[in-house]
Amino acid sequence: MTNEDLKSLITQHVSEAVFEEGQFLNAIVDGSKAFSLLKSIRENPETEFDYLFCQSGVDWKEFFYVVYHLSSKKHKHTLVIKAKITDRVNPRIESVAGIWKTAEMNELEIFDLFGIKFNNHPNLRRLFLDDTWGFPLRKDYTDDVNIVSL
Amino acid sequence: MAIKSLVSGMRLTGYYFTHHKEILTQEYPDNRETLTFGERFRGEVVMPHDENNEHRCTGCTACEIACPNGTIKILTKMEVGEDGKKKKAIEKFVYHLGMCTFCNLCIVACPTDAIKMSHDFEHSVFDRKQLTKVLNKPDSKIVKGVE
Amino acid sequence: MFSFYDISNSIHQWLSSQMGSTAVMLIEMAIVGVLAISLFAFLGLLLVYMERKVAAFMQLRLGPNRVGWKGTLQTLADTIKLLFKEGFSPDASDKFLFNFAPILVIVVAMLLLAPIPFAKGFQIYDINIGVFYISAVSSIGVIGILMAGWSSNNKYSLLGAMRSGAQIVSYELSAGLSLVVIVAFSGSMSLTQIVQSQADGWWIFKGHIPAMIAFVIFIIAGTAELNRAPFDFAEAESELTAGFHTEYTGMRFAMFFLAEYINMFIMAAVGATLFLGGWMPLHFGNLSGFNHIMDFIPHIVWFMGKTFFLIFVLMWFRWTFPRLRIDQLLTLEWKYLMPISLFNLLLVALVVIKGWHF
Amino acid sequence: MELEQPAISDTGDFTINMGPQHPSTHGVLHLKVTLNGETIKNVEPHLGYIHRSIEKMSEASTYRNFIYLTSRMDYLSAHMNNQACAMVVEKGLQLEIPPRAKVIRMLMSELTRLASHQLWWGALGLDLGAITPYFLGFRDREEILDIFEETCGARLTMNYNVPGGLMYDIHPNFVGKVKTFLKNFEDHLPEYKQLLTGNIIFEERTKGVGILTPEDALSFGCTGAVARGSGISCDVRKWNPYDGYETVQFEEPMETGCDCYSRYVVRIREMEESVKIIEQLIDNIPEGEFQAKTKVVLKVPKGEYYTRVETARGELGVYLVSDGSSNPYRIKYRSPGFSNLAALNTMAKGNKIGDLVAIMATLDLVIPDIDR
Repeated sequence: MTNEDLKSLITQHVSEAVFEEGQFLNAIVDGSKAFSLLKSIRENPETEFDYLFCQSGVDWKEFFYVVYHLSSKKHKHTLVIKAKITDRVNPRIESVAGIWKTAEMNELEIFDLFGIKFNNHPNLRRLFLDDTWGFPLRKDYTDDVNIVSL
Repeated sequence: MAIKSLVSGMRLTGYYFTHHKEILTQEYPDNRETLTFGERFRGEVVMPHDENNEHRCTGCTACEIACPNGTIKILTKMEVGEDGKKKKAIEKFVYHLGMCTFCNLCIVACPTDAIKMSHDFEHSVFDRKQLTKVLNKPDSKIVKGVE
Repeated sequence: MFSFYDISNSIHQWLSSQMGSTAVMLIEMAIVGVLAISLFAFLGLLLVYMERKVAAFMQLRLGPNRVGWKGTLQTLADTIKLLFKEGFSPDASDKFLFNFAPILVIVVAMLLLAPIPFAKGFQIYDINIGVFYISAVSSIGVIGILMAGWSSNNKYSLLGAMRSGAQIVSYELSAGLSLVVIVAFSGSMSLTQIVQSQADGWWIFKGHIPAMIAFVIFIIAGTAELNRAPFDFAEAESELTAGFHTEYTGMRFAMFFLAEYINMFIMAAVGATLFLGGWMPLHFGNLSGFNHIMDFIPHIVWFMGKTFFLIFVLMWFRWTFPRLRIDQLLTLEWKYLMPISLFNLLLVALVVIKGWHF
Repeated sequence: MELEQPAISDTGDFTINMGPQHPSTHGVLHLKVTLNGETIKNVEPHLGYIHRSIEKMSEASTYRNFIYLTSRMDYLSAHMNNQACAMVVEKGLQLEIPPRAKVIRMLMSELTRLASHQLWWGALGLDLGAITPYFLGFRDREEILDIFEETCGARLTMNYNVPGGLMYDIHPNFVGKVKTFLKNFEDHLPEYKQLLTGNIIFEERTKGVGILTPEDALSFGCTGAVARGSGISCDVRKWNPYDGYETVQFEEPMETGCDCYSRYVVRIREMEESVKIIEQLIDNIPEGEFQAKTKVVLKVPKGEYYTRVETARGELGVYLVSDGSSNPYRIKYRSPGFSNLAALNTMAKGNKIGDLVAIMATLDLVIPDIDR
């Protein structure tokens, strides 16, 4: 599918999606709508994004993005979905571990480093750090002991 | 078949057992004299001084900026040159070996080739304070003509 | 010619002429005990050194080369180090069993030394059921390993011990059956008589194919009984860290270590005695000149030569092969080695009855 | 000592902790393994013992000096990690690197891949209980490391790539030494097969063990030899050629056995392919600059950039978010080991402990790569 087709397909699902052209096609959607969109483009035989090659979080100070880099082994197209989460105190998003199994570990990492909670995750736990630690990849994270500023 | 595969493996080890010439390991502390390094081998940062106790460092802090770990700290002072002008010169070139990752970025960054990597690789000391080194020798001066 | 038989006899006669028979027996027992223990210590040091050198040479390394000439005293230095190490025992361990296990293992290894004929007439105790004695006593060793694994209160140790139990119970069968083959050939269970029966040729040559099969099975089963690679499940370093002796330190660990090497020596000695003629020189039917030259080599050299050859083969296995998996190990025994041994025994019975062997 | 709960449950299950100090976890991986007898019921990885938050550290560094950190991720493919980072900065700056630099980068990548696979081969033997392969693997690896030391100045954490090309030109001895190595390695590769590949014990231990179906491999995002052993073509050098890989001829080795043995064969064949690539390039290193002209302070324009390289373990992705300043705003390393580790539970379930070791060895885990 070309980028234009993908755009129209996503707009059908999420009408207010914002697109950014870059290296890949970026689609910014609201966190609450991301799950149904991801599920549908995974199951749609025309898109069939079967390979989630990168899942990460980005902290833009006012809001978080959970970024899904998707590609399809069959159709050879790539798409980036950015789910926007505005709640900084208790950020939540639906887990996609049921769609792509790799998400299970990646979501643990995002939870550990950003504090974004994933609903319906099979086993949400701190992966690297202990339970009392803050969320180090947030931009407002401070640590006087372990971070030595140069 | 199965036994043949086992015998072929035993033939290899048996061959090495009977042809014991090539030695993979090094007798390290004993062969210190004969150890060879590539000329680019990164041991630790040193500042070469010539016979007049002169170095080439202008104190431009390019290495300090290039260093990813804050390993290098340059303390400068103002000096009055021969022509009466005030000139910036280094007072202390402080090098924290304990923080160095030997990435070579400071050497590449230096515009006057004042520092280089030595081949000394045995860095262990009993006191951590010894890892903080001052690279310019006392009373050393900058080589004339290096700006 | 130099002979241990003369030496031991003359000592016995001299002692008998000096005192009563009870005192003679006591003194002789003391002498034998001292000899056995020193042989033990010496073999332990020698075999560990040998293993390290063999391993190093196969892996393009130098091996120990610091202490003594070419590192010969390295194992001695290691022993001294182990002696001075603190012997930890885990808090929740069963202290009595934990301390007793290494002693049991090493005592079993010592007991096994008794019926082995080192040279003509040089034997601690010429028991007339020697083969039976060896196969009976050698299986006690596993109890020590089970004790060690259980008392450590460590799951790795327990797994290692259970593996070892399953392994030795299984392989005892084919090892025993392959010994029975030679018993059938020679018609005796006494190790001395088995050696005597090989005066005109070793059983591995005289016994046709059945003896060869029995020898191969004995080597495989013996390796398994020794818990050595490729059957080192009880330790299985990459799986169970150190298996049954995970929690052992210092001299207690050294005892396990020593017992392993002594057992290896005994396994090789039994194999050499039964299949390769023990201290019997190599004789070929009617080449009397050749046979005569062979007779000049002392018996002890023949015995040790054969034993160390077998030990070398065991080491060669260890430094070449990967480890099997526990279920494959049991499959190998019960599905292959065991039926083959039984069938082989049948064949041997036929050969012996018909008198087909030389 | 009072135990809160019985060590062995009613059904006979019990838990052992494999790691963080365990001979076959290759570092500080901690696996919580639930066993029933010797049979594995569940494997739960616990990470973080070597987590240094390289992503956070990169955010505080400039575009020139965050690269050296990535040598400490997957230290066995340090060169490829550095290359991926240099490439992402070059992509942001729209910098074209000189052809000489490209070829040298390719050569170095393939040498690194060989060195990594040689260590993996040795460690696999070690995990399966054969110790000699370890030394034979290291024999060839040492030769490569000597080449690295001469050209890059370091043996493991090379830091040879900079944005715009390479730090130095190659050493004058480089070409000769690589050719000597290739000649030696051609003699040594059959020994690898002699010692392990054909060995009946080895085949028994690996064939049919650790099955990873192609669907699972894709769903878990497995890459590298793990996915190729399950018949999924995923070589970044083929699909998204970078730094001149489109100019060389090589095959992507694939096996369909889905088991440990397939993964083993894929890696052995990858070594042969790497040798082929080096043979094609070593006589054809173009003359010219080894570094493109760059500014002293690099500022990547605002935007998002993603590059991938094929490391020895699989696909390494670098996701760079730039806000236009001289530091990266956010860097995410999509490391191959992390995704491959996720598949461990699926592969190990129902197998024995010995198999778990074999599976981990064929996954070729490097723990700092997983923890970052």
